[in-house]
Amino acid sequence: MSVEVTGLTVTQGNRALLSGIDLTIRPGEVTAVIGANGAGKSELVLAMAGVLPLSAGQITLDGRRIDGTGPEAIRRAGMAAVPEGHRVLTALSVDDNLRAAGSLLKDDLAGRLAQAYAIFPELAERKAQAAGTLSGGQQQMVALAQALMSRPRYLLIDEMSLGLAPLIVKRLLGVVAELKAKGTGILLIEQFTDLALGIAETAVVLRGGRLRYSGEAARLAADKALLHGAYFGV
Amino acid sequence: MLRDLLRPTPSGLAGLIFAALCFLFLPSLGGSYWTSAFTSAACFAMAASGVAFMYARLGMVSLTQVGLMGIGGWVTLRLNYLLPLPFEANLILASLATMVFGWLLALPALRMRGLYLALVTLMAAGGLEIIFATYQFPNGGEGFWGVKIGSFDPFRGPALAQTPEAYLRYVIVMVTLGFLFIEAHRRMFPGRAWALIRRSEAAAMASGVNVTLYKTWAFGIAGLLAGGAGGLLAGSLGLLDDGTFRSSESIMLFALAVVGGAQYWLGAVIAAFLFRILPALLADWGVDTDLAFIIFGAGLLHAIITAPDGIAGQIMGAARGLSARIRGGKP
Amino acid sequence: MIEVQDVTVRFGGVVALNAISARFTTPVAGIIGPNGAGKTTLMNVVSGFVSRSGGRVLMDGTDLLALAPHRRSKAGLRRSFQKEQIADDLTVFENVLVQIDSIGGTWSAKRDEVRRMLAVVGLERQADTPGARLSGFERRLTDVARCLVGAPKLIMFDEPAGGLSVAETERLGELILSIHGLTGTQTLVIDHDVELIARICAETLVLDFGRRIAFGPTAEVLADPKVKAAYLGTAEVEA
Amino acid sequence: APNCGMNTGQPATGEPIVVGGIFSNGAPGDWSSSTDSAAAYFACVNANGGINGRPVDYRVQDDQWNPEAAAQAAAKLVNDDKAVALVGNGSFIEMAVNAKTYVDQGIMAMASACAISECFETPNLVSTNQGPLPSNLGAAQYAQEELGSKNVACIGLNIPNNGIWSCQAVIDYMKSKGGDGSMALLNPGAPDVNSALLEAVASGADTILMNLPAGLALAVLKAAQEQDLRDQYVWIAPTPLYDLSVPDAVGEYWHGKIYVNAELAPLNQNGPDAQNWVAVLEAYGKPDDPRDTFGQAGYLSAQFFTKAMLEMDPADLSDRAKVTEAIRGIKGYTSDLMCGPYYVGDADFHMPNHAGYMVKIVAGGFEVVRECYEYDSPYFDKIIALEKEMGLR
Amino acid sequence: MGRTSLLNWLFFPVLVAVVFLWLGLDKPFKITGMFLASGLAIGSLYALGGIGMVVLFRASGVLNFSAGAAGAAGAMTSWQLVEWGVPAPAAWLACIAVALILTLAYGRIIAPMLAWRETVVKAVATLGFALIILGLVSWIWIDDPRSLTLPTDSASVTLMGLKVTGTRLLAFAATLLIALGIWLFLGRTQVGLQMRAVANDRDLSALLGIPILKVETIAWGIAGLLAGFTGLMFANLIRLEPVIITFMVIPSIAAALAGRLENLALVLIGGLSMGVIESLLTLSPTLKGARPIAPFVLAALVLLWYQRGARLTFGGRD
Ligand SMILES: Nc1ncnc2c1ncn2[C@@H]1O[C@H](COP(=O)(O)OP(=O)(O)OP(=O)(O)O)[C@@H](O)[C@H]1O
Ligand SMILES: Nc1ncnc2c1ncn2[C@@H]1O[C@H](COP(=O)(O)OP(=O)(O)OP(=O)(O)O)[C@@H](O)[C@H]1O
Ligand SMILES: [Mg+2]
Ligand SMILES: [Mg+2]
Repeated sequence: MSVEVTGLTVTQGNRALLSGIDLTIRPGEVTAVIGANGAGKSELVLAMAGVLPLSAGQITLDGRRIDGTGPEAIRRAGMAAVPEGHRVLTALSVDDNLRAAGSLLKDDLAGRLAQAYAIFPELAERKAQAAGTLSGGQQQMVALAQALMSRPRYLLIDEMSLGLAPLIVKRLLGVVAELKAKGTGILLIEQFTDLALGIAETAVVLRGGRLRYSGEAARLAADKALLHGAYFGV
Repeated sequence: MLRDLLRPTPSGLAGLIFAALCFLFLPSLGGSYWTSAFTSAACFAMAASGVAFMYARLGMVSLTQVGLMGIGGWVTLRLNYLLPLPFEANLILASLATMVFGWLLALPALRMRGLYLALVTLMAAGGLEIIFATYQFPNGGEGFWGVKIGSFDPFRGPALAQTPEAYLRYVIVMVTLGFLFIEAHRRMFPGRAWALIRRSEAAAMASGVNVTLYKTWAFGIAGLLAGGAGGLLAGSLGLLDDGTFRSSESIMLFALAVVGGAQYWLGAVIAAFLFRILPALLADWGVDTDLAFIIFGAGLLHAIITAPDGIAGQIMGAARGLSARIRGGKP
Repeated sequence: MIEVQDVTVRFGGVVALNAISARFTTPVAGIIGPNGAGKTTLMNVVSGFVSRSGGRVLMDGTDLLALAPHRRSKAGLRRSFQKEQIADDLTVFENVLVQIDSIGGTWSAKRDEVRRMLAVVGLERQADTPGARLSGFERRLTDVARCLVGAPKLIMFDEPAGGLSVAETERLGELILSIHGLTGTQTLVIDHDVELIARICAETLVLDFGRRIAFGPTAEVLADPKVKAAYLGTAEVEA
Repeated sequence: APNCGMNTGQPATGEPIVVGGIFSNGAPGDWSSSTDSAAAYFACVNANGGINGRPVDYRVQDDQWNPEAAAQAAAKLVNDDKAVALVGNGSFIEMAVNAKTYVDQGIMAMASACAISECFETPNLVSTNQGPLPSNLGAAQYAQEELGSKNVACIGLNIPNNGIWSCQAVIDYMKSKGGDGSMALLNPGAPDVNSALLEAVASGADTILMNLPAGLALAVLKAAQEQDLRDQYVWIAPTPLYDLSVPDAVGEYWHGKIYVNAELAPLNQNGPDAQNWVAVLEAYGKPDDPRDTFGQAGYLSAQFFTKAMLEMDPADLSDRAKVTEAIRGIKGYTSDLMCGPYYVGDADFHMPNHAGYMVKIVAGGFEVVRECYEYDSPYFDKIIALEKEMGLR
Repeated sequence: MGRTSLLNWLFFPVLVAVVFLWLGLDKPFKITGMFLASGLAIGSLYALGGIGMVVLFRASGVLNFSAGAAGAAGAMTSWQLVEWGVPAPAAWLACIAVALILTLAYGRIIAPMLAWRETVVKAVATLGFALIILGLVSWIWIDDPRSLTLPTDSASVTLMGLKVTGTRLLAFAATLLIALGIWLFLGRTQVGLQMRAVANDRDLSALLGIPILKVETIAWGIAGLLAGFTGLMFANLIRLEPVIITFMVIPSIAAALAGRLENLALVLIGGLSMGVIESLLTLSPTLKGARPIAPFVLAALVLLWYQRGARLTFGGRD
């Protein structure tokens, strides 16, 4: 029971954006992905979510191949992604954004909506507002809430805290902990390295589209030199 | 700054060589039929360069370019019968009048973007189509509309170009000037302002760009080119017919500008080729007009799907790769 | 010196800004607050992208809101956006040059100024690179360089560190701190990276639900219990 | 077997004589039946000894309803292919665009399906069909004389050299007879014909003349049927409604109520030429070549042209100037398809065909209600004067 | 775009009233009434075409220029079948089926390949498809006067001095019902919600797990049904000429713009008003020649009106 990424390679033109990435997301654990700007973290999420085609490698979810099946199928299989850049359905209201994201499951839509609004009470006040007119941070909340609406077993979050106030980030850390406790496997990309390593079991460091470190998060957090070395390649 | 303006680029040089070759050889290529077809294609290349530039530089879509050509043609004809001015003077006045019309069109456009803008211009094209169909083009008659029944008065072509062959050369020179005019803009401050407006109007304003002015300016240039093209077309036939200026033709010209490759001079040339030479070829091969429609529509779809940068983008890409290989560098 | 007086903004029924006043006097000042507090809206009022229903904004005594948006730039106002705004089809050099295109001056003076500011942000070698080929951080730096040219009086950055790594944020912070010494410009920064704000901003305005809840020296503001409750969440922040 | 040209039964093998033809096919409609019939006739001529042994190389071009293409078509035929004459042209715009070219190049165009003023009022064009103006006048005259019409509302296309030109003549005619007239104009692309019909109704007319292509006329009739206006007005139309598919398309409601002017002999008259035309199409045409008035007109133009060529000195057949001269010399050719004699002459205007039949739409076809009659209108004064001068009257 | 203010609703009624007062006041109502009723008839066709446009646009983000051509192909097929003696109801169904098949073919095969392009490019691509259909239709059926009758043609009621046939009433009622039904469908059902999501951002919708293909198939299917029905109505009420039916999409777009490609009720009001004003212009001696211009001028005016006070937004998607 896990998501296994093996030898994942993504090329665009004749440039490799990602090459030979191996990683695992286990239920109830957080895998942090760390790397400088342009290291390929966002590409990794998009590739796993089925948006970017793989040129080599494979992804399995609980033993089933999911690469090449397309974003909707991957979402249905139980893996949800929050892409970078707070993307929302701009012309739809906040409520419709969540309902659209929740239409995947048949049961208990009301319950799931209530849950999302409980995590982000800021959104509950703006149910009818068009998502495109929300503030940047509010849109990020919608994006996260959308991912939660389908009760995924695996969750990929790109730049979780981007544009969010510290208070919300703290609240989100609580939510992540709760999801972990319920057995959700999470892949977390986070600009605040310490924060990410703080809640992660495993960590991988990317540089130039390659894996530079893969192992325990705690070790990376403790050994600044190791982190620095993997991060900048010195 | 001047150096920047005159800086030769491979694509630019290729364009000038192409224009020179056209000037030298096109009129003697295939007799009267092709001379006539090339002349109208060249006029449409000029108009296509106007839509293409608005689309590539500002991301604005004009679906009324052929309608604007009609205005240029109308004014050219009107002046021809009204005043004893030389053709060139009429052409310039017609271009300027069309530019003013382009500005008027820009008024609603200033606040609209994307599809809405495109559709407002389509409405203008629809309106112009009706106006042209109702009031026709001047042919030497009395009154404001200047329409005479039964026969028409002679049209004064340019003194420099009295034969169809000379007129084709004349048009090629004019079209080249039009292309250079756009390129000069692109290389100077309007080009930079437009690029930023395309990215985001708010960012452009924050950078001190007068968005209103530059958008209006772009519409004016597109109008100017369309007006010139319409005037030249009027000059080639000596009269115009409303059938040329339907709104569907404006949509088609935009579609072909995309198919040709809006960012490149070659794109406008390809658009004009597809718009006027291809149908002439099909007709010459005896293909039924209905079948030609089908071939044309299928080709249009195919090109839009397979060549996102347009056919010119593919050609230019291939040319770059080739020249890199010849120079022995990496592709 | 920039002064905001009683600025109010409404979107339909929502009051996004409620009579905000503040007088920023330090070289670098911060604006923080929860999501949707109205920070971006405040900057949008100053730049002219949102019309206010009341209030004034003075920059060195000139009433900014009386000017058309693009004229404010000529008066010395600069800003960056939550998402960087680099034209993909212009080079780095051209992306910066746009800013001073429409003001007077000789070509060579403009060119030298753009080069100088590109050197300041560390992009002099990429001057001829098209925008499309820049990394996220380089795009951000180009945005900064654009704000620096043309002797600006006030620069506003909206979440400039969003998406930057810790090291990059540090470098950006340094760059922002150096602006005043370089051109005498005042800078306003919105960011959720409290560490960054604490490090570079001498004074900070805190908004919540469109209201000003605190304003003053950054350390004091961050220690304010109201700010802790509304923004930081409970206690301990490494200010 | 059809009767064509020299009737030798031997194929012509000499040097071909290039003859051109321009038709319109494309978005608004297909006007190729005249060139189709002309092509069939020339094929028949070529199989029967050609023109003194020389076959006619008949080349047609489609102007696609596009003025530039029309100019290109003429440029190709006249300049590149060096045609000696154009025969059978059927178009709505070609004549306006090219009238000047024909004068400049000294070539004659013997058109067959012509709808605009240029066909009849310029020096180098002559047409076998009448065009809307005489046909309108013929219909109005019949209505005025036989059906008691006093006030005719002419619903026409809002095109100066078509609708306005031809409706105005009707108004003038009605006024000259002490009646009255008005026109209601329709934009060719406009979907709504109802307003034009209502405008005609509001004008106080007692007769409605549908001076329109058949498709539009059907739309007007349909709108009138909706209003049940059939018995309140006299309904008349020029030749375009004389089409075999019309009686079915208008429906039973209108049978016996619509009077149409036919500018050539009705299809069921079965004179020798009428039969020969059908025979030619059967032997040399394509199976779907239309059997309509314009087809007849195309056949006639080709036949008259062939006749004129056969009368020429065979040595001059490739000389355009001589051919033009021969065409201008055509005088007094007759056919059972046409009421009057066909001629060309040297004038700056040509309208040889200005007499016709009147038919009524009945179930399954048309019934002739008046045989050949000459239209009487001030418009024809100068034409009649010319004919007198030429000794045709 | 935000909610529609009361002023927007009033725009058209006021305009119609102004034109009526200007041109109709000095004439007897017997005449003006006829023009009013005739305008309503043509206006309901504009609205019907416009609604078809808007439905597909809201559900897939594609402005479909080929709707008219598909309808024309359907109408011609229907005529042909009647000629061959097929019972009329089967022929009408065939009309709708042909339009449905053509539209679905485009929506399933071609549209996905263009999904990532700009809205305008997607729109003009459909013109290519329209040309293919139009070419085929005019190649198969030579140009000939034809007409298509429906049993509703013979029933009629009198309205303001004008007889109005059952077909016109049918078109009008169908327009109302379709507008209402689609409004409910998009706003109240889950598939409707998914359609709006896909139209707004296809890629993101895929990421959210929305079954894009299924949703788009339904959207294009509805569009095809509407195109078929509209084609049948146009063929009967305007004329059975493929070119005319094909290019009716352009005034239909004017009607669609009246509702900003979004608000079906405004499309309806706008389309009707355009028809009425166009018809009333017949009463003006100077403007009657150019009266078909009315939809275009009105659409441009209404867009200007809606944009009043609009502010700049950031570039990119619209
Ligand atoms: N469409 C594209 N074409 C070419 N290169 C691209 C494209 N998209 C991304 N890249 C490049 O791929 C590399 C990886 O980008 P990615 O966005 O995954 O980085 P990241 O690690 O997520 O960084 P960030 O912190 O900025 O999000 C970058 O160098 C980027 O410039
Ligand atoms: N057009 C609009 N209609 C309605 N509400 C709006 C509109 N634009 C903005 N708002 C609301 O105004 C408030 C202020 O937004 P603003 O973008 O200024 O927030 P912010 O402080 O910058 O937040 P963030 O830190 O998340 O970027 C938000 O609650 C937002 O939802
Ligand atoms: Mg990233
Ligand atoms: Mg903000």
